[in-house]
Amino acid sequence: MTDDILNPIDDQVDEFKRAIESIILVAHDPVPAELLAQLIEQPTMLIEQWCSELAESYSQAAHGFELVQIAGGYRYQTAPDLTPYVERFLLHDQRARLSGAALETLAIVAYKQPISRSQVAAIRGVDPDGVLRTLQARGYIDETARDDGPGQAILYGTTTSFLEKLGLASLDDLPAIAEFIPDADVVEALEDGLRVTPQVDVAPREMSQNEPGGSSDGASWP
Amino acid sequence: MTDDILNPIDDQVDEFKRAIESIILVAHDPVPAELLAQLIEQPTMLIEQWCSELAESYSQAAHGFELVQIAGGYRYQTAPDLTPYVERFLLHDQRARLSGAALETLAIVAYKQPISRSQVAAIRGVDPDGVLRTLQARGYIDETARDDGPGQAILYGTTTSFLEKLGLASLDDLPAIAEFIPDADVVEALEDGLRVTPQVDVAPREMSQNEPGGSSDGASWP
Amino acid sequence: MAMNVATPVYEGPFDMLLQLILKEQVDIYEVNLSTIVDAYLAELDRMQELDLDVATGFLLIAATLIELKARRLLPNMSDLDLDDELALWEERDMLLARLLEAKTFKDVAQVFAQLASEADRSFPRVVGPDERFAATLPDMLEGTSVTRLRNAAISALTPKPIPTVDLFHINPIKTTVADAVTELLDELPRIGRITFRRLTADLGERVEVIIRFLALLELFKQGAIELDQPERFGDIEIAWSPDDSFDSEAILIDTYEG
Repeated sequence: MTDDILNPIDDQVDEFKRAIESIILVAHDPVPAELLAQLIEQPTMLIEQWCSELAESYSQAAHGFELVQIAGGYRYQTAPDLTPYVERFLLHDQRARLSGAALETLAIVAYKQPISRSQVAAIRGVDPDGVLRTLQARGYIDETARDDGPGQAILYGTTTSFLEKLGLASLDDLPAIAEFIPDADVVEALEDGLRVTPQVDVAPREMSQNEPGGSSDGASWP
Repeated sequence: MTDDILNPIDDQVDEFKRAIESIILVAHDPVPAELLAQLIEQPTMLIEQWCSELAESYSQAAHGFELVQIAGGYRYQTAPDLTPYVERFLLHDQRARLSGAALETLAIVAYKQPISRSQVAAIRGVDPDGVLRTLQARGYIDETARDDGPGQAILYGTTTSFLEKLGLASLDDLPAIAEFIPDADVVEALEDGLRVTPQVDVAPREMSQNEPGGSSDGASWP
Repeated sequence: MAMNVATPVYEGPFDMLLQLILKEQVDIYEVNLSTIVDAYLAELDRMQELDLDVATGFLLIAATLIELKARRLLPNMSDLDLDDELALWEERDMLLARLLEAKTFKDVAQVFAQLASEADRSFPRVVGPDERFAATLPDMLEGTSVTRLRNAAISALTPKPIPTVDLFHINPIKTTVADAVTELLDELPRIGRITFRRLTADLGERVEVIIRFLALLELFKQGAIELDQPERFGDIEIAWSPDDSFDSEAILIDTYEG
């Protein structure tokens, strides 16, 4: 097929194919052949060949997953005929409910957009990657811009679908929170890792939830 | 192996095994056998058998991924020998390394759960609040109960994330604590270090050292 | 997260004691006790919640150590009451058991570290369903009101106090057991007799009271004072009554040098 001199020996080929499998297994997005070539240090052409050999072997073995080439890369996905099982599982999945962490992250993006993942991380104090990915997969947030700075970080914002789900006409309809939250410089000081004393007490959640009709705007606030 | 009447026919078995593969492929967390049994409508025992057959077939075919039983469920993960490739791909490994203090505290909670912070303090001889908070933030321990006593102290236990972190299928897989009881020489060293009885002729130490055989143990004791 | 306040070498007094005995192969006679006792007191002071059980436990261990050491320093133990002797043996056994327990979990921790590093070699797939299933996924926002979102924003954006680096409340330990011994050696000969409650009445800090108590124990073991507690949990009576052999210079050296 290809020039014999270029071909790695069999043992190595086995390892390279296993490496391809491992990388694609953990990847959240389809992995381009060029990236695999770079990581494994083999020609793109060989990578492509190995990937189709792998795909072929999965289909021969009639596995419940397949290796497909999609959106400029390779990924594992479930076989089309098994969709009913997958859907049944997804309806059972605990992750279907919006966790407290996910709600907070969504709220941060909603009120602070456009915002980068590192800014979200600084506010929440934990790595937000998983949650951001889930919110994006659900179509509540999306990458809306790039930071001008050197890293050109991705900036996130909420989507129109988010507004629809919450019954809002526009972002301007989000209830104001500025009055309840310490000044930006205080928040910044916190992000820098300094200890600051909270200047405002947040009303206990139960209280505001019990308020009939959510008389949202600071009835209980001085 | 099992009663033939209970066993589904071969074609169906193939489909069930493919369904198992597809469900585990899309899951975020290890999928318990019971949940698979419920979704696929087959006995848990058969699910477990099929899962081990699948795991076996992957390892036979020397794939770059494996199916493992961990934290009470099944999940796909990369083969351990391929770590360098996966790390190269993921760039920043966000998994946290645990400090010695965190590991010790985790060990105490794992074997003594449910346990209160003051019981942890008593064993480690240090204030455990900071470490407990970190372990809880990382999701390795959680508040699992309240003490019945007057203070109603919070009791901590380990989580499924803890099992995943250590690669254990369940708490039963923890090594028996009896294996860790210190050796006789450690006990002896500690006993010696904490001797109540002085060596005979304590005061001039040079003398007792000169004494042949050092009649050490409790000469003055009945 | 700043949490490891302890020195890099020892993770608290227990660890210090364990390492000294096991690694350095020293016995209580050679161990610098005031360092260990001070480490206990520092740990007590660092506690963010007053926990009587833990405090008492620490105190008991510190006292046992001092008693053990004092006993070893005193050549004339024949005049000691058998009950006292047995009590000391019992306390020592308790301490030994706790050190063994601490050592057990230290060893377990090493196995945990090994298990974790083996488990870390494999990476789990946490990708989730692909976009083909987006429509199947239940709407996570169902039932979420704008008010809930606003409350979540307020809670997320409000700076939280970070309890572990609460520098405003850390009181450095001002006195040590050695200082307290010096003070008492000055005060007690003048006062003669006093109760523990009165002696510590003007001390505001719990730790200072504990230090005084440990200093008294030290003086008692050195034969400088007599202690009496007529009732269980009652007030302790202290009387200055130095033995013939009592040497205030020696005791100072001992408490300092350990």
